[in-house]
Amino acid sequence: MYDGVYSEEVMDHFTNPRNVGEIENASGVGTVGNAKCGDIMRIFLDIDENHVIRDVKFKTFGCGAAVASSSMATEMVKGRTIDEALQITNKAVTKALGGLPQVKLHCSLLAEQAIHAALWDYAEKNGVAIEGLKKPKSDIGDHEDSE
Amino acid sequence: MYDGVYSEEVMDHFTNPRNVGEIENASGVGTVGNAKCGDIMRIFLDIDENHVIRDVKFKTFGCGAAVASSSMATEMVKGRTIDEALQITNKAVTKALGGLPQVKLHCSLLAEQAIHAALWDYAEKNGVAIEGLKKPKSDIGDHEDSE
Amino acid sequence: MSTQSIEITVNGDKGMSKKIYLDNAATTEVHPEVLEAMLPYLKDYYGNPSSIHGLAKYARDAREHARASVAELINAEPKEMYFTAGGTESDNWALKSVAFGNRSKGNHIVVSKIEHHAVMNTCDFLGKNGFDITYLDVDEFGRVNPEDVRKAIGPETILISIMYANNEIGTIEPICEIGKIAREHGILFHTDAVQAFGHVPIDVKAENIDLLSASGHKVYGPKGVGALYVRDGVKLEPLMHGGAQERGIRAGTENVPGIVGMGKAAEIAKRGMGRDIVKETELRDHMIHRLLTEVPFTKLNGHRFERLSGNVNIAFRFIEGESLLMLLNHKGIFVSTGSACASGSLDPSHVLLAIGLKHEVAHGSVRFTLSYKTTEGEVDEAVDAVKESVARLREMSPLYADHINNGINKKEV
Amino acid sequence: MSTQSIEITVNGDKGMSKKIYLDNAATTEVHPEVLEAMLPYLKDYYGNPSSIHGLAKYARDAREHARASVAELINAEPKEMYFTAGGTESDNWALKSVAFGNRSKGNHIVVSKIEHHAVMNTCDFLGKNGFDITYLDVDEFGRVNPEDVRKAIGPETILISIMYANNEIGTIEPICEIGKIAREHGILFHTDAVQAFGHVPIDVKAENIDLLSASGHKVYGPKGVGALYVRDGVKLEPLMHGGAQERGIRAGTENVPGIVGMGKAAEIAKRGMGRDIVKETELRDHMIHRLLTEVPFTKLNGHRFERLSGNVNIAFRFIEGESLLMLLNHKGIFVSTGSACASGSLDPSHVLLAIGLKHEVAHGSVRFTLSYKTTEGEVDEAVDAVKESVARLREMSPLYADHINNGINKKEV
Ligand SMILES: Cc1ncc(COP(=O)(O)O)c(C=O)c1O
Ligand SMILES: Cc1ncc(COP(=O)(O)O)c(C=O)c1O
Repeated sequence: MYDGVYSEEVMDHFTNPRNVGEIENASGVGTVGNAKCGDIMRIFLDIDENHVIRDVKFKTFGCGAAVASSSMATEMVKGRTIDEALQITNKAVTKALGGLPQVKLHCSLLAEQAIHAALWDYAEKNGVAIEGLKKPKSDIGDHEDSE
Repeated sequence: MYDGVYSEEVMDHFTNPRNVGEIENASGVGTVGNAKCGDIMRIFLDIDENHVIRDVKFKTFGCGAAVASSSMATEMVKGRTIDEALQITNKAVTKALGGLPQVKLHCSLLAEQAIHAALWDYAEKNGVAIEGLKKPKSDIGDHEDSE
Repeated sequence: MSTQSIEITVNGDKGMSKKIYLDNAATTEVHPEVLEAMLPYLKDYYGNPSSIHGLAKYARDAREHARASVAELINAEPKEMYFTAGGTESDNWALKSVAFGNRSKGNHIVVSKIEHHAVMNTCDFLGKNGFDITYLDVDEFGRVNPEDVRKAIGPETILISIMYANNEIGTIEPICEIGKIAREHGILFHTDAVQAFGHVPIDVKAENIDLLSASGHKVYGPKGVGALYVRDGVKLEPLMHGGAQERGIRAGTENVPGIVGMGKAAEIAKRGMGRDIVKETELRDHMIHRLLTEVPFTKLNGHRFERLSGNVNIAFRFIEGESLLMLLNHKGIFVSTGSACASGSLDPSHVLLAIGLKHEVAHGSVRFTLSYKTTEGEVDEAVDAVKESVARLREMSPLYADHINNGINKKEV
Repeated sequence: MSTQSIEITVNGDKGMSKKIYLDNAATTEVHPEVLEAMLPYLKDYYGNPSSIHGLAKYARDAREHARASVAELINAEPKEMYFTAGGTESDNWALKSVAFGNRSKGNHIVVSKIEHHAVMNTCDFLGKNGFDITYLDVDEFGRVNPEDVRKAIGPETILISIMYANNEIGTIEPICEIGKIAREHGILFHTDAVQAFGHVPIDVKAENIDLLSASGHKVYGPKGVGALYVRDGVKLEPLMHGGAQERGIRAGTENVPGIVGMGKAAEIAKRGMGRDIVKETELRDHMIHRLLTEVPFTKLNGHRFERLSGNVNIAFRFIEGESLLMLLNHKGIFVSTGSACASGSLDPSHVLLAIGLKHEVAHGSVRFTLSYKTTEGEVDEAVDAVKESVARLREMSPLYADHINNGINKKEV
């Protein structure tokens, strides 16, 4: 199944997701997506004094592609500096996953945004400015209420 | 084949048609139908002085139902008086054939008309009037020319 | 453990050696007797029924035999049954033909909000072509209120189309009552019975049904064949123009093997439906009971009793259906989600939204559909796998975490 | 004598023990390899391609494999092929969709006078719905003159539809020339290739074809499946509304076994067409030669060379085709007539009239269509039977008598 829909990498990261969990007293936490679209991602970052991402965890509500994108994205930022992490785009995540079906491309975008949101949270908490980082647009919200 | 389309009686009268042929110097000959519709029937009657149909032959260009109708109609009038023959309707022919498909009903009508046409020919040739017999409408004609 | 065993080795892949197929609403396995009945028409009796030689007779006889079997299953006359290429064609034909054929009488059509896409998208098309469509609400169990049908009827109404049973949540609609109302008002009544045909006793006469769609592959028959019942006296224009097949209103060389298969499936249903319903209902209720009691934060979608005997549709809160489906698939358990995720849309199913589910809950709904072959062992294995998989997914769900921590998302299902 | 032997014992009937099937233009016997390819999808791999679990993958893969095979046979891209329920649906879809979809550009459609009913009756329908149809004459051999196509084109012309090869008289049309003219004028060109697909080499790119209809059962594939080629860039509205199958423009659960069968039939044709054409052409010419020389008052209908390799259509003067068909049938030889007699109409075939046959001669025309399996022994036996049967029918034909007696009917064929 999903063979033909999902690549082997996606299947691997979905069945054995890396970095699932939470980090207590994380340096930064970002949550993006909304329940309406069926995908919510939350990323926890542990960033050391050299701006290196020491640890990263995620929790995701979403389809196979969403879980795999979260897992892959966390792997890609782990051990990187903030600046390096900022360079990791949704395209890179998609590529690392061996591609995603057209209708699932937004999942990798969500992963990118979740990282950015966590970094923003870190920046705000620590009163630092991260060059090139914009305030993330989306955050969790029960958008249905506003319908 | 045709089982289900044609009854056993039709198949029998088609494969072994009775009274095929011509009668030389027939008392009456009638030809009805036209090539356009794909059916032409010609009936030859040999009528004796007591107005009894002593012999009858037919030639038919047409489908299975047309051949079977001709065969059955000739069997039905053979040995009958003119008056009796006039009573034999297309319904009786159809019934004797065990029924005909809807689209083939006109074949039995053609058989009735062919008998009537031959009787009319006989009446004209002999200057007699046959009560209840109307001048047959159709006769052979290459109707295509008039198109 | 009683499970079916198949060796899947298509295109070089080695597949699962064991499977539990709980997606019978999507399509069913062809019944062995159905395949057996079809084979002669895929081999020696290949004649075209429109030919007039010997080989054609067998095809014609077989087609008419099948027509009688299909008619009998719903108490119709054989001459009221027309074969099509499937449920979708039957729905398209019924709706478009009645609509365009009665344009001079009116342009109003009444359907429910939970119709299958074959009806929904046909209505969209008709809506763009000058017709006025009323989409009736359903209650929280997915039932249309017959009184709503009555109220929707106006002077322009030419057709009412309400499905017999819903494909996602399994809810059976009050067809008999709706049929009565339609007949009282002299309005044609069509029902998409694709999910009900052969699974629920249907009597088109008693239920005042004018047009009914059925499909072969939902009832252990082959794919690519369906039927439309058209009550004697109702005039239908062709959807397919061409040869004089099917009394001149459905052109195209008949799919004789398919038709024979659908006929045999109808015969088998006639014979076994009663027994299958009892057996499936028991398994269904067992499955529903276990899932609702053993998995926390769950809810049954659809009606508790007015429900197809093979349908279990559960909302699992805090998780997303596709990922549950994928974990189950990994264990050789085949189910389907309510969301149309994979079909290119990100919106959850219109049916689940129509019964009032929030998007998030709709996204977490999974459909399990049983067959006459499903065993209690399979159901239990599936339930165990669901428990384990749901727990695992909740472990990684931020919504579940928030709920447990009494966090942002406080709403109950 | 090399004839196929089958024992027919359906519904209690004991049928012929030997048959010579010369009605391959009506439908063909499913090739054993085709059936073999289909069987797994009628058995274990019954998944719905739209499902997203393991069983669906096999159905999807098989469908895409078939799509590639069908595309390859006509030099199309897989994404340009759409599966349908048969040639009739493909024709209806192409014509109606192009017509209604381009209504704002124009309302004029050009077809020939010898199209199949699937095109003819669709054009009748379009004619009643505001479209203006030009029916082009053909010459005495059934060929459309490409210059006539050019002359027929006007500012309102939105579609040209000319069949690839005629089903009755076997004439192959100058598709390449017509395609060129259509493309020059920027007008969409559809060809009904139901009789040509797999029997004649087709190259949609080289021949400038925009839309092409094919059917499975005319090429040793199963009944109830067809395909429509839609050139990349041509936008087509659905004829069937519903699910998102076939890139969203042909709804309905796919007839997977049928699609697989059609794919395999295309593969077999790709591989064997060249050899079959040579063999059939030889047998065809042998049959034509014998019939024309050994049976008096006969004439070949259709083109002598631009002709399907399996088609022999002969006018036998002074006799009616159905009765010849019945006598042949009695001997286990299955053929068909040009007249639409059995289909409820008394008019002879529009094709035979269009090539200038008089009604009477059209009524006396019989079609013999060969397959790759037909042997010389079968052809000879058929010719002998024809000779005997024609003589017998002429014996009872008043037209023959008149002709011999130099009577009323003096016209020559
Ligand atoms: C309720 C309902 N209507 C219509 C259809 C369409 O039937 P088919 O897939 O045979 O075209 C389906 C199944 O897909 C269905 O469940
Ligand atoms: C030229 C032509 N077009 C269309 C069709 C219709 O195809 P189908 O019978 O598959 O619907 C046929 C055969 O019947 C045909 O010969």
